[in-house]
Amino acid sequence: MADRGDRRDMSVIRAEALRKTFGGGAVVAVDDADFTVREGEFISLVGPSGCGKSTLLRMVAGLLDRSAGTLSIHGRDVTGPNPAVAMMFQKPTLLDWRTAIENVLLPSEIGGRVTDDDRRKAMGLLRLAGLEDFAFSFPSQLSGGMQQRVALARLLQTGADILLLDEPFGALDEFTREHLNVELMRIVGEVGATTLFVTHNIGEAIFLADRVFVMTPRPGRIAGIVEVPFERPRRPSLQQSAEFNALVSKVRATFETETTAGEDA
Amino acid sequence: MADRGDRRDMSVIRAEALRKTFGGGAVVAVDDADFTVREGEFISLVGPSGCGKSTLLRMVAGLLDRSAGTLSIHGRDVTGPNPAVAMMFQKPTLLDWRTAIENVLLPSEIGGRVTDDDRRKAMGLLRLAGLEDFAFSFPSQLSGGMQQRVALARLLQTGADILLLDEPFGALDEFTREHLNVELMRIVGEVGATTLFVTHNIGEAIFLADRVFVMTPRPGRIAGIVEVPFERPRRPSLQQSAEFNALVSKVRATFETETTAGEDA
Amino acid sequence: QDTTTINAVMPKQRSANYFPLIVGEALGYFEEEGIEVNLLPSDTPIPFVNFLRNGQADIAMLDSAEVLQAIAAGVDLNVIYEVMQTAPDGIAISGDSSITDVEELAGETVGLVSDRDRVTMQIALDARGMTEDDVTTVVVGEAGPTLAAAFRDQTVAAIAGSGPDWLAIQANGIPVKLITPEEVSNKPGNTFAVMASTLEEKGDAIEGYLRAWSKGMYVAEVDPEVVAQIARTAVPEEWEDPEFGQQYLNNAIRLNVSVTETLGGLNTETWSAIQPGMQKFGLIDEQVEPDRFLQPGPVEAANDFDRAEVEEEVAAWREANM
Amino acid sequence: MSDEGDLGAVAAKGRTRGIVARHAGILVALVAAWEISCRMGWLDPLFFPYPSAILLGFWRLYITQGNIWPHLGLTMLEVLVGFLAGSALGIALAVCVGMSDRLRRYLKPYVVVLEATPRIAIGPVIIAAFGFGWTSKTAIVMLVCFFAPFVNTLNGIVGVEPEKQSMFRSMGASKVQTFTKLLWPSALPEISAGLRLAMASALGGALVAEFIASNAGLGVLITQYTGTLNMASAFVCVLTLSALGYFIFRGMEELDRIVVFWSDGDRTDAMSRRRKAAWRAKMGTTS
Amino acid sequence: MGHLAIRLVPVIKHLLVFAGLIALWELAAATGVIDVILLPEPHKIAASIWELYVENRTIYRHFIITFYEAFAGFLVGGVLGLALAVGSSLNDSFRRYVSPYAILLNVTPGLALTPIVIAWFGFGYSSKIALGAIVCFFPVFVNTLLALTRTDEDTLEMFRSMGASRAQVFWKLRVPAALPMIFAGFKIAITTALVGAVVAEFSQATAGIGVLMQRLSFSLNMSAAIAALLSMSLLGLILFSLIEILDDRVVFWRRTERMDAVGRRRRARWSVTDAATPGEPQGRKNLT
Ligand SMILES: Nc1ncnc2c1ncn2[C@@H]1O[C@H](COP(=O)(O)OP(=O)(O)OP(=O)(O)O)[C@@H](O)[C@H]1O
Ligand SMILES: Nc1ncnc2c1ncn2[C@@H]1O[C@H](COP(=O)(O)OP(=O)(O)OP(=O)(O)O)[C@@H](O)[C@H]1O
Ligand SMILES: [Mg+2]
Ligand SMILES: [Mg+2]
Repeated sequence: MADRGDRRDMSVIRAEALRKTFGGGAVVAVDDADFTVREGEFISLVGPSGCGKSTLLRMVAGLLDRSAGTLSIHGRDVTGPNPAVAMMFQKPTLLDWRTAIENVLLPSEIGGRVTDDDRRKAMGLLRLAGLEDFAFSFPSQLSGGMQQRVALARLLQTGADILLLDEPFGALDEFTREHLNVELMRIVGEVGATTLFVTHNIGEAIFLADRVFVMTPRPGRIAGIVEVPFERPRRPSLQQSAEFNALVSKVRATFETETTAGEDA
Repeated sequence: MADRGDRRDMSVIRAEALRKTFGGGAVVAVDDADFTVREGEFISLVGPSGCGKSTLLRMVAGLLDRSAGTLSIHGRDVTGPNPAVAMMFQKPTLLDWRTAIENVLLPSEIGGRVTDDDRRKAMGLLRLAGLEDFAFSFPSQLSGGMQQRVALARLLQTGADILLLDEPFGALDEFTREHLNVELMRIVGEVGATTLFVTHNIGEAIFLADRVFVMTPRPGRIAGIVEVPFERPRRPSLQQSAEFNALVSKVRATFETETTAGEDA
Repeated sequence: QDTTTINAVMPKQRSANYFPLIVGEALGYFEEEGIEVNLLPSDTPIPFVNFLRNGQADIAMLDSAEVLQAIAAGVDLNVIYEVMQTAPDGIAISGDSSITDVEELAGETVGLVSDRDRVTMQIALDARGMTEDDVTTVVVGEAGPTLAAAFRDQTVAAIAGSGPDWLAIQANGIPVKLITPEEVSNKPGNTFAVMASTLEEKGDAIEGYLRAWSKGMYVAEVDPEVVAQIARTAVPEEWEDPEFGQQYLNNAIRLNVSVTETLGGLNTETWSAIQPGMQKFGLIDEQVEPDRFLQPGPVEAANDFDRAEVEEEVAAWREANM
Repeated sequence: MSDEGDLGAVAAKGRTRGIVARHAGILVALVAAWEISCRMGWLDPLFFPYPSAILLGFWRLYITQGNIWPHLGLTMLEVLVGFLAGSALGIALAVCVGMSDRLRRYLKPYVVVLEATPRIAIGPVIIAAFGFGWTSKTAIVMLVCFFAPFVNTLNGIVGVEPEKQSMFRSMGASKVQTFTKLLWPSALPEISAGLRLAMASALGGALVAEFIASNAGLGVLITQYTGTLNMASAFVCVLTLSALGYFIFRGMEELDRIVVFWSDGDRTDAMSRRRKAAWRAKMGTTS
Repeated sequence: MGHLAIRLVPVIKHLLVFAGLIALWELAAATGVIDVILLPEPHKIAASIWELYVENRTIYRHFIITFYEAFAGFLVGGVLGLALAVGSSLNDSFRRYVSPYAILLNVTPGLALTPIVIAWFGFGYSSKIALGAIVCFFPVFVNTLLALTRTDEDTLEMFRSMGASRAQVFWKLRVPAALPMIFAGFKIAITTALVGAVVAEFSQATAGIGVLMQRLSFSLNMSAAIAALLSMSLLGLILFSLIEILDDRVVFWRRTERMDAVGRRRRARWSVTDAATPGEPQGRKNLT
């Protein structure tokens, strides 16, 4: 690669001393977060419930104004939603009155007129998600996992190169989840998108990520960053390896020093 | 132990060629299941979504009539709900208008008059669940994990010696879930109950069980039974051990030969 | 020529009750005057006078209490025609009742067709030296069946109301007797009233309206059968039971046809006589000179038609239609 | 607002022939009991005319005289226009209010007060204000039809999941797009329930308006008949109203099933097939 | 103090908006945009309110009468609706035979029924109560029926697994679970009952706010008539609030403060001789 400018060019998301408070400063949701995400990187964000993961993501998506600090995407200050950034939520948030394909086409519709190219792309994404046969089913006719895959296809239909995923598979059973993780990794790899992925599940976080950001409970700080050295493509069996388990233990440790064991939020 | 009668005495639940169909035979939910559960044993039941785990449990609870085969508990044929069997569901199903302690007392109320002994027992169970301080809180004032612990206390209040749990912690985040698993194991061990535990999570299944039953997708058959050799009491760190991971791989293998990868119901 | 629309507010829709209107329309009398009548039937609790004031209506059929209240409230109202001279307010009892005089009502329950008939009852009682406290009152409402049942079953000893209220009941064969004291019967009947300003602006049309009305009224004197035939086509609803229809019409004719020399003639004396009673019972604050609101001019114009011509027309119509 | 639709659905579920027969049996028995009661003098024919007389009345009003038709037509017109205008206004206002928090805050007290006022009592005031023409009658029906759609639409719009709204924002959707593609369809089931409630009361509103001031309409016919103590014919009008109301109610339920197709499994399947065919037809020609 | 000031700000804003609207109305009346004969100016209405409520106090009697009619109508209609809904929820064929007639009764305008109702119940208050009951029956019936039949399947299964009897399921599960929706029905019903009472008063009554309003408007006292109309709104608000307060008490498990209060009371009543009653939780654990 040519040395165009300095390394900064490579960083897609940059946050410095990022801070978000609610209720006039009463609740500090995110405190003093510093991080950069490089182009094409896959970042997992883990932390206990209520530590500010969603808040952080929503700031990056431009859905929430920050209280202090700087936050830029592709070097430009974040002031509102940005077509280069797309977000996926824990719940599939599909529209009940649209078929799967129509749901996938929603971003194109919002962007302007829907062309046949958009339609072909949408169908292709559904195929990628293994849902070609269900393109004309309505959400209520799909299982939870299928719905999430539709939502994933919709996310990719936006054409955004930065993907934010907020516990997208939290509500699914482990098998479906594992399968979707593999799919996600493959698709994201193909598209070459930069990804921020929030999860509760440490194994999942490590399995998917290039780096894992561990957050502390209120006020949410980024307490540690764990590099994941495994080669890609990764196979599910990786999760039974000793190295993998060592890494899980390491993240867990970063975690448990911060969290009082076993208290639920 | 004295050799009272033959081994049959030890088996609490016996199923032979058990079968359940829905829709006049159109859907075979459980097919030809054969198994026995011994006194005080902890069985985990894993299998993909829709394979018939819940159906199996509901037959054992006497909530659903079987279509064919035999099913007996303590040697007696199952024909309906049985006070020796108690069931817990994925949702806590607490009554919103009752305080935690009143929810725990529900089984006693349904059984007849509530005595002071019942009250003492209920309070004791809440203490066991770490919820003594919340005895007079209402469900909506409790977190999801706390609600599940109340449901667990209610389950034990029934005094049943056979406990059926259908993905009781499926809706909780991993940390809470892990904590409750340890609690469950401890409490069940203390009470000495025979337990059938349904889960999606293989790690959890192995961690808790004496034996793991693996089911195949439609028609639901018991494809394999995996013995779990680990000593009790077990500690969470067990899950990082190599033996544990080997066992996970083994269960997963039983599984993957049966399941077409990643298809959800 | 172009026609003028007269908006007329009256308590009910077209009916044998207003046969001069339907006869006048059938025989083309209104048309001859270049008038089209737009009937605005409205429930009595609505203050008709307000519609005269804001110009939504040109002419209203009012009872004497309404007229006096409006005058008292400072409305520049003119009474120009007495429509139903023999339909004054009164006290009625069931035909089977043994009561013969208002005196005997002491301690009984007296029904009021509507809250406004209270004054009628008060004046009637006053004529016998009694007050409202000597009886129990209950409003029975204007709905036909309830009123009829009240008569038939004698759930109340007597009912205060006005002539048209008993029309249907009598026609249905439920006997009704009147025990109205003299003092009350001397009340003016229903009148046509207009705003003074309307009379200035649309005087001709109003006079034409009254003339057509008078001619319609006169037809009943000439040939009641023609009226019946006209009513039958105009309001078939009232003739589903022909016997009832005829009875009903007969009663209506009795109430409508003027007893004064001129059709619709105004009677200054009754307007003075009625006022002390109304003042006593608080309906009006002070008495008003009848000359201030009685406007006899239009009555003259209304009677200005050739009766022989009407008789001929009726005969011709009979020839053609019966 | 309660969702009355489900009750109808409950009733509709059992629409097999046997049940219809049994219902008819019960109805005949009731009518017979009524007739006998009248003949035995237990019921007062002044208030409960002979069923046989009512039947004859139907024959008379609908066939031989045929005089009910114009009145029926006018009442239905008033109901229709008032309902359409009132619910359109209610929905439109709710949309404005639903999109603006501030407007909602300031409007709420007035809505609460108006809602607590018996609408019928405002009838005479409206006639007084709007005069005798069709406007006043339409205005009364409108007023009666305004609230249920207003309240339900507002609830529907305000109740849209915040996550879905965030999703639209993150896609950079405009206010109009958010409304047409998210808020409106999400609120549709509730709006439809509100419309059903409004329709049920529209009939009552028209009747009141006609009672107060009118030349024609079923309300006028009823006053005319009760005024002349022709109770059998009056009952024909009332029963006509009931039947009208019943069919409108059922019709609205049917409409709900069509519009809110995604809450019904069979309809969803059908719609799914239709969309697929449409896609095939379109994409087949272009690619 | 500063806290109070903050809470007052919205109130003041509302009052300002209100004052602005009134001023606009006055202006419209002064410039003739609004016909003051039909819709008098606010200050005249205010004067009439003063007169009705303070000077000659004629309104209270009517107010109380209509209140009584509407409330009694609500009670009768509510009990009827509840009873039929319970019957329908327990027995399918009962429901099938009852619901078409219930719908029919609902879609028949109450006004058309007044003569019949008066015939049966006479000229007194009972006919107003009866009409109120007839028109308010349906919302209670529908909501109760839906609520009783739509009990959460999982909870139902839990009761069955405990071997609960039908009566136990009904009293311990179906009824309390249905309460919030039943009260929603009550809230609709009580204003409907007021409408019924007023309608009956319009067509036949000796006293009541409906009568008062007719009397006032007939004597061309439009400002007082509108004051009476506003009193009807007030009456509606009072009736509605009564149900709302009751709702808040009975369905206490929706609001944290009420739950805390009830929880404390139940803790105090907890009577087990030797088990020490646990104290207040030290430092509330953080709940989300
Ligand atoms: N709109 C808001 N107003 C006030 N407080 C808020 C708001 N949104 C979030 N918070 C608070 O900010 C903190 C962080 O919330 P956030 O949703 O980011 O947590 P999270 O890490 O995503 O949790 P979870 O894993 O449960 O989704 C919490 O304490 C929450 O109560
Ligand atoms: N009442 C019913 N009527 C018809 N089919 C049913 C019924 N209950 C379950 N089934 C079918 O039986 C099969 C097994 O269902 P079951 O609920 O036992 O699965 P499960 O293993 O518990 O799934 P999950 O993990 O999603 O809870 C499924 O295919 C389901 O569709
Ligand atoms: Mg979150
Ligand atoms: Mg299950």
